[in-house]
Amino acid sequence: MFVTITREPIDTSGLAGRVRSDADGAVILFTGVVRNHHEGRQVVALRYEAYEAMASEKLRAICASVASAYEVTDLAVAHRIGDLTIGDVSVAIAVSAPHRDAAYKASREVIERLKREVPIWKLERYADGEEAWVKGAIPEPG
Amino acid sequence: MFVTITREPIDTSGLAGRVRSDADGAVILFTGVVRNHHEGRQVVALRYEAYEAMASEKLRAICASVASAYEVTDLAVAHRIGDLTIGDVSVAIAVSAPHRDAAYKASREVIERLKREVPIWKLERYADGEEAWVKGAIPEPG
Amino acid sequence: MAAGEAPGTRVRVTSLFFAVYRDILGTSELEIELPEGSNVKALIEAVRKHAAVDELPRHVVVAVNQDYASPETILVDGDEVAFIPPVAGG
Amino acid sequence: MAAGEAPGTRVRVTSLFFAVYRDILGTSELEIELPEGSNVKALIEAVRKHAAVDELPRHVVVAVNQDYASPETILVDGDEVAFIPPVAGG
Repeated sequence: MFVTITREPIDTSGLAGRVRSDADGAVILFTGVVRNHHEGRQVVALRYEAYEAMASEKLRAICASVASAYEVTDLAVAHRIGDLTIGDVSVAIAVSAPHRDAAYKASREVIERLKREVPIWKLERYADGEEAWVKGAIPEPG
Repeated sequence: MFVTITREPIDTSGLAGRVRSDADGAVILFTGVVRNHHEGRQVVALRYEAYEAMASEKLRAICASVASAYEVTDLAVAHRIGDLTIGDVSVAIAVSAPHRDAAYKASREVIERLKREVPIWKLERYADGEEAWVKGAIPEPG
Repeated sequence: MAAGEAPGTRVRVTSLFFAVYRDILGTSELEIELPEGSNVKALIEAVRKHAAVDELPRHVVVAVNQDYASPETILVDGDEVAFIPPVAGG
Repeated sequence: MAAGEAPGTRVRVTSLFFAVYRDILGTSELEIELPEGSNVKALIEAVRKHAAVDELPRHVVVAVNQDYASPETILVDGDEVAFIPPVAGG
């Protein structure tokens, strides 16, 4: 299991490579990417901020919980913070499993729980020069 | 949209890079990998065979159908044929979408339909020297 | 060969065999002639007779010119008929 | 500071503010002293009074020492209490 909150660009291939073993038939790599629109407004850049120590710990707890719920071999999650631009990978989740059904379900559960539970915030910068913190989800203790 | 049946190793990063656009918030890369076991037997290698022209055409039809059913931006699929060894990527499916829900659903549907509809076969080679065609799925016209 | 020719006209189709069907037939391809108006079902029966031992399953799925086709599909001269064993891609 | 000391003993906790809460409070961190036995709810009220204008929502989620904690959680000296705005990772 590997979890990182990082200011550096995420090496998605490296992340996927970390999780595969010879017993695995499926590896799923989910990448969240900075897109140029949100709720009808044109976005030009983002800043992510995290309560880093807790975010890492929460991500590890989510991975452990998901690993115990599904027949997966390994998980790796990287979340980038700091200033990102359109097309940058903000989050990457790699999951390996003997069979694909578990890999899909585990991948999906990690990203859904990450978005509900992990203390990370997103400041959007718009084409018109304004900026705003994205209205997020009331955090749910996992 | 990009589809290939190839004898060369699959460039998974390249495949994922093909599908992303600035409007996308999610890219999912599914990779099917040759694993070292199947139904309790130790597998040492695989050979994939395809009815190549029809397989390409079927994959294109599946991608078009999935693209029209979900809000996805683009899809790319590569299936390798020939002799593969443990850890080799046999199939890779990249899907991009503005939102992750569509990306997950589309990715899953492509691999499920690929396994039911596309004329590809798999010969397993076991540790004891035997080999056998994997019992597959009665193909369903898509 | 155009339709409407004299009785006795035959059509020639190419049958392709993959994977376990190639092993059963001992070949990847057969050229088979059938009476004009023959359907897929008739071709499958002709192929069964060709095999030393008929190990083809009761229901054989075929594709005519790369599209899955029903047993009732009428074959025309030059058709490519692929015998498709249960598929196992991915 | 050990429990059971004389009345009037106070606990000192570090409050952390992130994202929109930092904007509201105008700072990322406050050291706040409270009477011993105070709970999270009391800390939140103290923080509300600190803000020039109380723009914190009615319900504020906090984490005590990096675990989400209920308003009834009793604070002890040295606790780190993070005020967690609605999260938006991913």
